[in-house]
Amino acid sequence: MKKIINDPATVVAESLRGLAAAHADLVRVEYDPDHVVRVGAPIADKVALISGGGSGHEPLHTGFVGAGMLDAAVPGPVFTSPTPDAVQAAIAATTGEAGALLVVKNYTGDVLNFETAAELAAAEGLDVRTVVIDDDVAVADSTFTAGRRGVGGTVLLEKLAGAAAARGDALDDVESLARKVVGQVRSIGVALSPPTVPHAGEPSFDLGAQEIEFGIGIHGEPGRERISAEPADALVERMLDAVTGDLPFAEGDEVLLMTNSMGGTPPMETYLAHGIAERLLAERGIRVTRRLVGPYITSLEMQGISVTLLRMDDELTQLWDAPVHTAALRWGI
Amino acid sequence: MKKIINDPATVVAESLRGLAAAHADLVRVEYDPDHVVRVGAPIADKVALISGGGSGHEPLHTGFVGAGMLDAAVPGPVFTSPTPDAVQAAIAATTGEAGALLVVKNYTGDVLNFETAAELAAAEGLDVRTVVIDDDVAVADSTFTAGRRGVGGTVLLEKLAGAAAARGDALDDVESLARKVVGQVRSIGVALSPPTVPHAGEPSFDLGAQEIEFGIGIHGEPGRERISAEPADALVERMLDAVTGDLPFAEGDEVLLMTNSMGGTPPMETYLAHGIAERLLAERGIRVTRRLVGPYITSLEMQGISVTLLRMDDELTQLWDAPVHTAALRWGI
Amino acid sequence: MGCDVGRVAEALRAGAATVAEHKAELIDLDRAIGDADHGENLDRGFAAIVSTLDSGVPETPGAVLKIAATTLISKVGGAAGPLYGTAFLRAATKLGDVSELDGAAIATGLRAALEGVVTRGKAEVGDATMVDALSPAVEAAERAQADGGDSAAVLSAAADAAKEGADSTVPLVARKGRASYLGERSVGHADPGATSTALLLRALAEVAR
Amino acid sequence: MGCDVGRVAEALRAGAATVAEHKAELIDLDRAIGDADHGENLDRGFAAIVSTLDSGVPETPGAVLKIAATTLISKVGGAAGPLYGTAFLRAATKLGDVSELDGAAIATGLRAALEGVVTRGKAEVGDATMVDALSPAVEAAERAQADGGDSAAVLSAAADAAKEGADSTVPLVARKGRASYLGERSVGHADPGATSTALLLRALAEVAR
Ligand SMILES: Nc1ncnc2c1ncn2[C@@H]1O[C@H](COP(=O)(O)OP(=O)(O)O)[C@@H](O)[C@H]1O
Ligand SMILES: Nc1ncnc2c1ncn2[C@@H]1O[C@H](COP(=O)(O)OP(=O)(O)O)[C@@H](O)[C@H]1O
Ligand SMILES: [Mg+2]
Ligand SMILES: [Mg+2]
Ligand SMILES: [Mg+2]
Ligand SMILES: [Mg+2]
Repeated sequence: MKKIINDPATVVAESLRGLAAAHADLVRVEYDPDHVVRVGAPIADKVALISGGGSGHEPLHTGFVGAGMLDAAVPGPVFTSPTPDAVQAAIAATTGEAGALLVVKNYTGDVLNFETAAELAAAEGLDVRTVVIDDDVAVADSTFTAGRRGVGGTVLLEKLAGAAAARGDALDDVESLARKVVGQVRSIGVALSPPTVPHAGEPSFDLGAQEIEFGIGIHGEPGRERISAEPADALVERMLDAVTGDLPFAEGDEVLLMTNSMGGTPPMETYLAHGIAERLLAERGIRVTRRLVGPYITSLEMQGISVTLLRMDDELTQLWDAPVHTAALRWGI
Repeated sequence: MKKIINDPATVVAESLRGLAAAHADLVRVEYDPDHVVRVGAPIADKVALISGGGSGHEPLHTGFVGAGMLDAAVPGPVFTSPTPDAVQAAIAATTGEAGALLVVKNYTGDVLNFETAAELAAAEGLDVRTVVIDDDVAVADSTFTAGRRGVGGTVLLEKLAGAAAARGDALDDVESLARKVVGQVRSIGVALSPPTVPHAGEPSFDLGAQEIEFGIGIHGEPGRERISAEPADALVERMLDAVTGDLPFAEGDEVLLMTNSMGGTPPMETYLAHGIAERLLAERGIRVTRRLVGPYITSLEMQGISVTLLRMDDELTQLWDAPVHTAALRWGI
Repeated sequence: MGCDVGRVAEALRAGAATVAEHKAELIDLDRAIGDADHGENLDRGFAAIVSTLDSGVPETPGAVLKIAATTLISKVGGAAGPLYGTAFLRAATKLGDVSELDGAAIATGLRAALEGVVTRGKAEVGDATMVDALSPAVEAAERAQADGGDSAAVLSAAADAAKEGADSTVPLVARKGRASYLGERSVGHADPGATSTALLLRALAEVAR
Repeated sequence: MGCDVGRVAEALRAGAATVAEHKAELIDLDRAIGDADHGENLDRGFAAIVSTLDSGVPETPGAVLKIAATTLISKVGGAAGPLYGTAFLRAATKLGDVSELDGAAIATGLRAALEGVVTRGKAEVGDATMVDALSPAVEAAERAQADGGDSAAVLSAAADAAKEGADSTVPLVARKGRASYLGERSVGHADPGATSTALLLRALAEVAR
């Protein structure tokens, strides 16, 4: 394992130190329990938007703390959900009368830890709700699984719910907006190479020189299916088929298309894949009205991409276009 | 070689198609010869700022076309300088009475091709200047080399000269600002893993499990020295020593610090390295007043980072803070 | 012969030692069908329990288990943190302030622990989770206790059954937790949490002997 | 026996074929001490020359070489594009509109080509660049011509010397182009551009025979 780190045990805290130094105008970082809080929080009369999860997916979530997006992010150890006390600390630092919404990716650990924190906060008289995002079509949503994973849609959800909270929506409204987004966003990912968890020291899975994990998760969990390497045209089509077939997205729909790098895939390939996705969607009569291309939800150094589609309408478009100023997403400010 | 591409021969054009689709509000892409032009160019009475070079370093240069930065970018084939006719096309599409400045990274191919284009443009009566950036301290600047390479400083130069052009500076002034930046910016890079050029199909060099290329270039040119893997603290210190010792940067200096991912290194490690660099500079009494962290000048999927220091003053700070709206760098708009 | 508070603390230290010793193995199991953190997660939690105990042991076995519970909840994270944390918490609550754990108390505590895991995680036997180790362990403990076993005998029976239960997860398709995403591809691997449960019970049993 | 325009066009096609054939080898040489594109760059340029020639050959050898020059300049890029482009351009200009190239013309053309490369690239013999192949080739060509050699003999002598010159770059420390960044580490590798120069001259010589 070669990484630019000192010690697997301190990698999260040290990375947070870099974030704190680079973005002191945006965030304040607290350690042990680790949580990243927006400068100026709590903001009076504003619903606090909080998310978190295992580290190793940056810029998710810590890079999305700031104006128009998250009030706090709670980074756990690499690929490990944070504990309830860390989430509680983030709630305490950001939440007032207007309450808070916790954005939780659907993994057993995240759900258990965040819901425990929400319960504890409720016991202290705070109005704290959770919304669970589960947009990964690679996983069958059945009683035979822990349910679909939360992946790329989380980025869009945090932006949109963040914009709703920023414009002054009440908790009920932010929550129902969030549930609406969850209902109409879908994703799929592929991996060309595995990530290596620092404390594991070995790649999370082995792939042959001509193999691709289709339907990969963001934790190096092996994908659902292993396929032969294929040209980008075929691969992106396979990904879009999986996503559009699911909701389904149909001719005439307007969508936001996110083409995401899993961390180790450089801009050249991410944009190439994005171009293919735009062409294929146009051929299907699905209109891409907004887009996001780059590394927004990663899996350490894993090579691969994910594609996320969100069905848009005027409200979502307005919320998407609203100003945002975070370490990783910024416009209008 | 596993990449998300269709064919090495079309990878640049296909990636440009993705860029065009994603950022139609910012850029217009022309093909054969390939060049990326800012929407709305030419802009009356404004000095045109143009750069380019081999592809595979995205977002450099194509991702920096837009308001407050480049008027055009000329992407060559992967790691290959574009030809003079492509540069000429970019000049023709953007340059009026106010003239143009070409930002050229110091590589034999880039210098030859861009200078030829500038000569041809001059022959047509246009005032076109070139500034060559050579900020890589890994290379001895002697008659025994082609001179220092242009690397991370290019990003900062394009932003600062772009801001100068945007505020209406005349060509003489944009040029001398650019030369000033070249004079006080220095960089160094390291690689943990090699890039693979699509048409070569093999990694550009082989590294042992415990080896690092110190002083790597951005074209997978092997570095000057091969060292043993070491903790991030030691590695970043080694990098900073090389950079600060060169200009030199001294106690009391104010600097912009860029910690750049070479493409395959994820945000977690890039921020970790950035945190170390901030700490070490503080210890040396060098004040970091602005920073940029992320993948801004890459080398395909190579893992590694580079560190760039630019000595700042009020003028440069003002130009840095000026609004910019491009695919990869955006603030204030 | 029962376990007093010192013995319980000792058992937790033994558990911590076993987790540390098998950390890499648990990571490897989780790497195969999960996300390669189970060993690291548990080790972080149990190491924290040990350092808490180092600065003072409370008065009752239940109080020691409660410390373990809150430490696991606040240090482990992931799925295992809340699940193991709840298990210890329920056992602690159930045991109240008895000063010594006999076979019956241990069987009762294990039953409470299992109920806690099931309440939180909703897994059934056969879903390839820690429940596949803990559930047969509880049953074996109850049988041993009914047969008049002391704390050592009860824990030893539980440990044996847990080991068998952990092994039984190998041919199963996982239906809960991260391994469930793999569907059929989860077959052929032991569940990390079931394995750590068996390892922990074995360590406790060794101390009780 | 000189080379008429048809023969010159044929020679360029042979050059293109040789570049295509050795593309991977040239990439590999450049991968070792550069950026792995030299074979691809030249192949792109020479393939373009061939397709231009396919749609019509102009009237004089000089005009054919001029087409080659402008095509290389507009298709190759990198360092090799302007350098090879200038070489062909200077040769074309020097040859003017003679209709057939005898040994003397070829030696003169090669000399002009070398001067072009040196003007643009400022490399000297011993810097481990294409100049290390082209410079001895020019000298050998001039000697062969002085000895009364025809176009075939002159080109053959040039090709032999170029090959030797390319080989001579192996022990050198590169001082120009991308390989110079390596310092001492460039020792032990043949220069890609010197190698392609030798290959091209060999192909031209074969056609002239
Ligand atoms: N719903 C559940 N019920 C019971 N045990 C579960 C459940 N989900 C996961 N587990 C257990 O947790 C273990 C994984 O723990 P760990 O790797 O620490 O957490 P994570 O899956 O969040 O990375 C699994 O091996 C399994 O035994
Ligand atoms: N200054 C120079 N003078 C002469 N030849 C040079 C010079 N610089 C580079 N070359 C030649 O160019 C070759 C590299 O060409 P190529 O790989 O196509 O371009 P690049 O180095 O831009 O990738 C070198 O092997 C060398 O022979
Ligand atoms: Mg985990
Ligand atoms: Mg090149
Ligand atoms: Mg796990
Ligand atoms: Mg090259």
